[in-house]
Amino acid sequence: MMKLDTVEIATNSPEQKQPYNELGLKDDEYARIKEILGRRPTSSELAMYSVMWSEHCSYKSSKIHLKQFGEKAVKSDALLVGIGENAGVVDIGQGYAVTFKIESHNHPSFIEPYQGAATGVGGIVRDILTMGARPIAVMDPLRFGLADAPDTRRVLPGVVAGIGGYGNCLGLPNIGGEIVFDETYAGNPLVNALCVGVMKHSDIKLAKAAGAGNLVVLYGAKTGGDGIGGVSVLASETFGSAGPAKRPSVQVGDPFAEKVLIECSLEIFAEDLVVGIQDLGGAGLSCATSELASAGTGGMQVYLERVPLRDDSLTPEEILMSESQERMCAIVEPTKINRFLAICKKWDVSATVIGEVTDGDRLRITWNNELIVEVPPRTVAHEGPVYNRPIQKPDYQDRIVSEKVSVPLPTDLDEIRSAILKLISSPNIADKSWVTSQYDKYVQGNTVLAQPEDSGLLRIDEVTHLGVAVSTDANARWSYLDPYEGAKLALAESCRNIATTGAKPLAVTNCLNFGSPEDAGVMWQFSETVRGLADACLELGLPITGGNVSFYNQTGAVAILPTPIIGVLGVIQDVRARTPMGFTKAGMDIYLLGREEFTLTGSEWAYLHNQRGGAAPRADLNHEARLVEVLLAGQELFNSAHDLSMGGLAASIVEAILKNGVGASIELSSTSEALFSETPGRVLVAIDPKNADALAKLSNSKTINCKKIGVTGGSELNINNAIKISIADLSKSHTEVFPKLFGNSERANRISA
Amino acid sequence: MAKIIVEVMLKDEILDPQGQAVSAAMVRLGFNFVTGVRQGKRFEISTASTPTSDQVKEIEKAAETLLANTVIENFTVRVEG
Amino acid sequence: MAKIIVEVMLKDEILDPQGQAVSAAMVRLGFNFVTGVRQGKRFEISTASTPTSDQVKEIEKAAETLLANTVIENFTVRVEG
Amino acid sequence: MKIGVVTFPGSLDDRDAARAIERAGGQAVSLWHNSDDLKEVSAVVLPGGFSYGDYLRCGAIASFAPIMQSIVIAANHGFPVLGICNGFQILCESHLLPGALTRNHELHFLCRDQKLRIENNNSVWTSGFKSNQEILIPLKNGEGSYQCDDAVLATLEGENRVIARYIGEDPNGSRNLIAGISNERGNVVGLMPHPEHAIESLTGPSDDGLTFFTSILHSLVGR
Ligand SMILES: Nc1ncnc2c1ncn2[C@@H]1O[C@H](COP(=O)(O)OP(=O)(O)O)[C@@H](O)[C@H]1O
Ligand SMILES: [Mg+2]
Repeated sequence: MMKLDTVEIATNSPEQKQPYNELGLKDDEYARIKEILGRRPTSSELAMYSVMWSEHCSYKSSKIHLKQFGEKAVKSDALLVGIGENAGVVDIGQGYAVTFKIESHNHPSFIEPYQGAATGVGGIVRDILTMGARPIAVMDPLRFGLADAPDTRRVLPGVVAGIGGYGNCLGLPNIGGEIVFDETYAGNPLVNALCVGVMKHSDIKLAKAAGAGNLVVLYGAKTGGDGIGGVSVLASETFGSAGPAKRPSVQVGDPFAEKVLIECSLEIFAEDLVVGIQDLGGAGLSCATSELASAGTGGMQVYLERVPLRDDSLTPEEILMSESQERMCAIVEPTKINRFLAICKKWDVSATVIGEVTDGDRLRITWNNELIVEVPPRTVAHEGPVYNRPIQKPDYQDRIVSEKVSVPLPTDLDEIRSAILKLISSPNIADKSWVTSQYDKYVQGNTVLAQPEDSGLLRIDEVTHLGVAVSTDANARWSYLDPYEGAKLALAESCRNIATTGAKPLAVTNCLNFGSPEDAGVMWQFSETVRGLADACLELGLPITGGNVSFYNQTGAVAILPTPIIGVLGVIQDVRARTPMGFTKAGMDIYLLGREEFTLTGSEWAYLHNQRGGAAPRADLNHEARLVEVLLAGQELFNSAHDLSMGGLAASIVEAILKNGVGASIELSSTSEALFSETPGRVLVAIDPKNADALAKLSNSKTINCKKIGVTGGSELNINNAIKISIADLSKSHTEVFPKLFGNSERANRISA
Repeated sequence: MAKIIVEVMLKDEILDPQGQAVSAAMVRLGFNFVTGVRQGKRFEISTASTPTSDQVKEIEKAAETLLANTVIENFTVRVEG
Repeated sequence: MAKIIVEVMLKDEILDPQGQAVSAAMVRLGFNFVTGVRQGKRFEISTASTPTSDQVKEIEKAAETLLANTVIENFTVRVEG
Repeated sequence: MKIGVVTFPGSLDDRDAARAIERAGGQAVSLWHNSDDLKEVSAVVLPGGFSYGDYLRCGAIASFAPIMQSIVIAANHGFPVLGICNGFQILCESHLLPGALTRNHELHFLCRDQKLRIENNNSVWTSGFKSNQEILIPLKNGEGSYQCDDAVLATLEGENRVIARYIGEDPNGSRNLIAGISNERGNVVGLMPHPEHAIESLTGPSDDGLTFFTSILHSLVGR
């Protein structure tokens, strides 16, 4: 075993070589650590700095761009806790606060789909819990390589089983998500997970270690060798570099332990027993101790040998870096520690006092009385390197944008008929219930809307019927053509999805998935995306409450499509007034609200013809805001409402028909254009004919186009009385795709119980 | 009839929540001498006739690709009975 | 260190969908000589010192009451290693 | 009328079950797994969830909890018990009900709105249903396939102890499409689908599930 490297030894052996490169630190970063400390770091300090200064934890490439979210932001009274804490918190009225956030677990999910996805859910749920909130739902925006690629058959079923396996066991309803296929995600699937939590204003908790003499308590699972180097190796550098020998780089989740941890923590919060709290996620104890300490005065003493271990052979460095799941770190006043420990005991959760808050500004960690870490914690947690990476528009950009989209549009009746069936059986559009039926959407008894609705909608208060809606959206094809507009369009779509169900958009979170930041073209995509999102939030008057950046989603020179996943949270005063997506009964008039241009760029129809070029549509946020107003003001007029997005009118109307098996007859001129165009900013609504005047007046007053296209009823989709497709045929094409592709994937089940 | 047995266990360094839960339950039920439990899988594979050594080799391949997830699990293959 | 091994398999007359799925997958993957697969559980139970025969008896009790559900499963207990 | 809802570590639908009891007009009393105190409730619901993570077999570890020892004794004297999903699994593991629940035949967790036919409306938990009434309530589980040997099956069918049966596409491979059964005396009922998630059409596919809870309250009052 290696000799313990103490502060004293480090001071006296400045010449000793250290493996900082292997740990992912660059020469100048190592030099800076030496400068901060006035000596070489001990091996434990080096471990801490290396994980905390990794891209994943330090945001070193993204920081200077993300600043815009704060700078441009509108002042919002709704924002109770903003960017920087574990998750932002928004006021939804009646004394309630809601917190929500998305996080990525992309790389781990490629290596081990089940556990990668499972621990992704576990991690974001702990973030939400850490704010003092009860987690109330999850969502899972996903991206995979081509649906029929062999590796997708390995990755997708495993990811889905992992998300379900973990989320179901926690008792969190899954209320929505996305599944999109594109070959650029083949070696880089995106597994983003969103969690929503609710609390009373007074319950908000912060990650802060204040008050000398207060105790540092580690509670939850024991610490093992899981994911050591996981942060720096898995999340920051391109694949291939191996972690330390014999240490699993894969973390295994224990959802039962997390469920108990949640209930135990909520009971602890209810009795007001903590001063500060932090979950252990990426970078484990290194992160938790340095962040807690730097949010206080900086002083903290940790006795590392007290950390309960699952594997006795772990070294202090490894204990500091371990990413074992289902652990939390709390700061507790000495007078409250007994009650704290008693609640842990009730839930059979192990809890250990591993240190205390001290005067001074140093985080000191000892190992059997030997000092192995003595650092200013802010330098670990917040003062990592900041890069202003080179940015350059890729040379292919102008070329692809200038490409003319020329796809064959079907003309005769039979062609249109089969084009519709082809479109709705494209894996991107096809029915996702093979996936979503593996997720519990009912647990907790407050799910008002869930997949396949436009947004998930939850009841918050059973007496007043207050509720929230959440939607996640991205359109990577548009982002690829124009990342600035793409980000705006994604935000607009997400807001529209919220308003479509009857809720008012209130706050935004995001998960920005990109290739390597060391590629100037990727950095251009990234910076344009951030600029677009910040501008769009400003224009729509919405605060960004937090988010996550995932870089290095890249195989060799091929980066994924720029994929900013935007999550919007909305509020609905009375959940009983929500608008569902499906036609509910015959005899309703069907209207199309919104923009009337013709756009095939980036559409599913173009994609099915291998065309990815063209000029992306421009977001018209003023129009989007007016459309949202129509949707909200007209809520009681709408029998159903469904957003138009991927697949255009063809996809939307089929989904509205299939939801409850209520057919429709519509009249279209330029039929193919009308069916397959993907112009943003449109919604399909059904109203009682007696409300026609009211709708016309409302949309007029907001200058939103409003055009009647047909009526509901019958057992088919009838277009111009010429093309007729029975509900049975629509249903078959739409629903048979996923079972055929993924129905026999035993591998996904290997690991689940 | 002889069968091929494949046993799949989580690698030692990998967390085994199932084994942990069983172990805790056993201690609660009074089996205090138990210090740990690991839970794995056991496959009994039947073949039409007594397995040949080639077939056992094939099953080793199957174990590696299908029955075990070698990222986190080890396996053994043997003929029994 | 010796361990107590408990193997639990579904009774023959009980449907084993996991085993069936594995069997079907193996045949699809070209292992045509496989005629059937049953999937069960394997527990490795560690004890502080070499298990005594009394302890093995106790584990038999544990297997009967906890580790196996004798309504649908059979089990075996043995010391290994 | 007090009805207990047991919380095991890993229980998930305990609050939903309590809500359903209150909605039906009863008083829900929370019972803790680690205590043998039934707190003078008149009936008990074992809720859905993943008790102890369901890591060994669903319901296996929970069946040894102190509260279960009290429930087994009481149930053998006619005390009404409803086990929903994980609760059903616990009842089988406790041998209050015969048979076992095993992995769904498709091997996936399955959450969907499920049609059932109430086959027996003589039990205290189903007396409010019309005979052969068809209902729609959520089904959500990974191990919901009811299995037992032929003799047990014959007894269950012969004694009219199948409480509810799946209609339409077989969700999980249960023998005779069994969704729920009762013990000989009819006081203990296990049901795989979730009536507590169908007490109002706002948050469930229907309000059909409420009848299980009004049934028990009426039965108790009528005693
Ligand atoms: N991975 C997933 N998890 C949960 N729900 C999903 C998932 N993928 C898709 N859904 C749901 O299916 C429905 C349709 O998805 P999508 O077509 O992407 O909607 P939209 O076009 O409104 O973004 C939505 O309700 C969405 O929430
Ligand atoms: Mg939508």
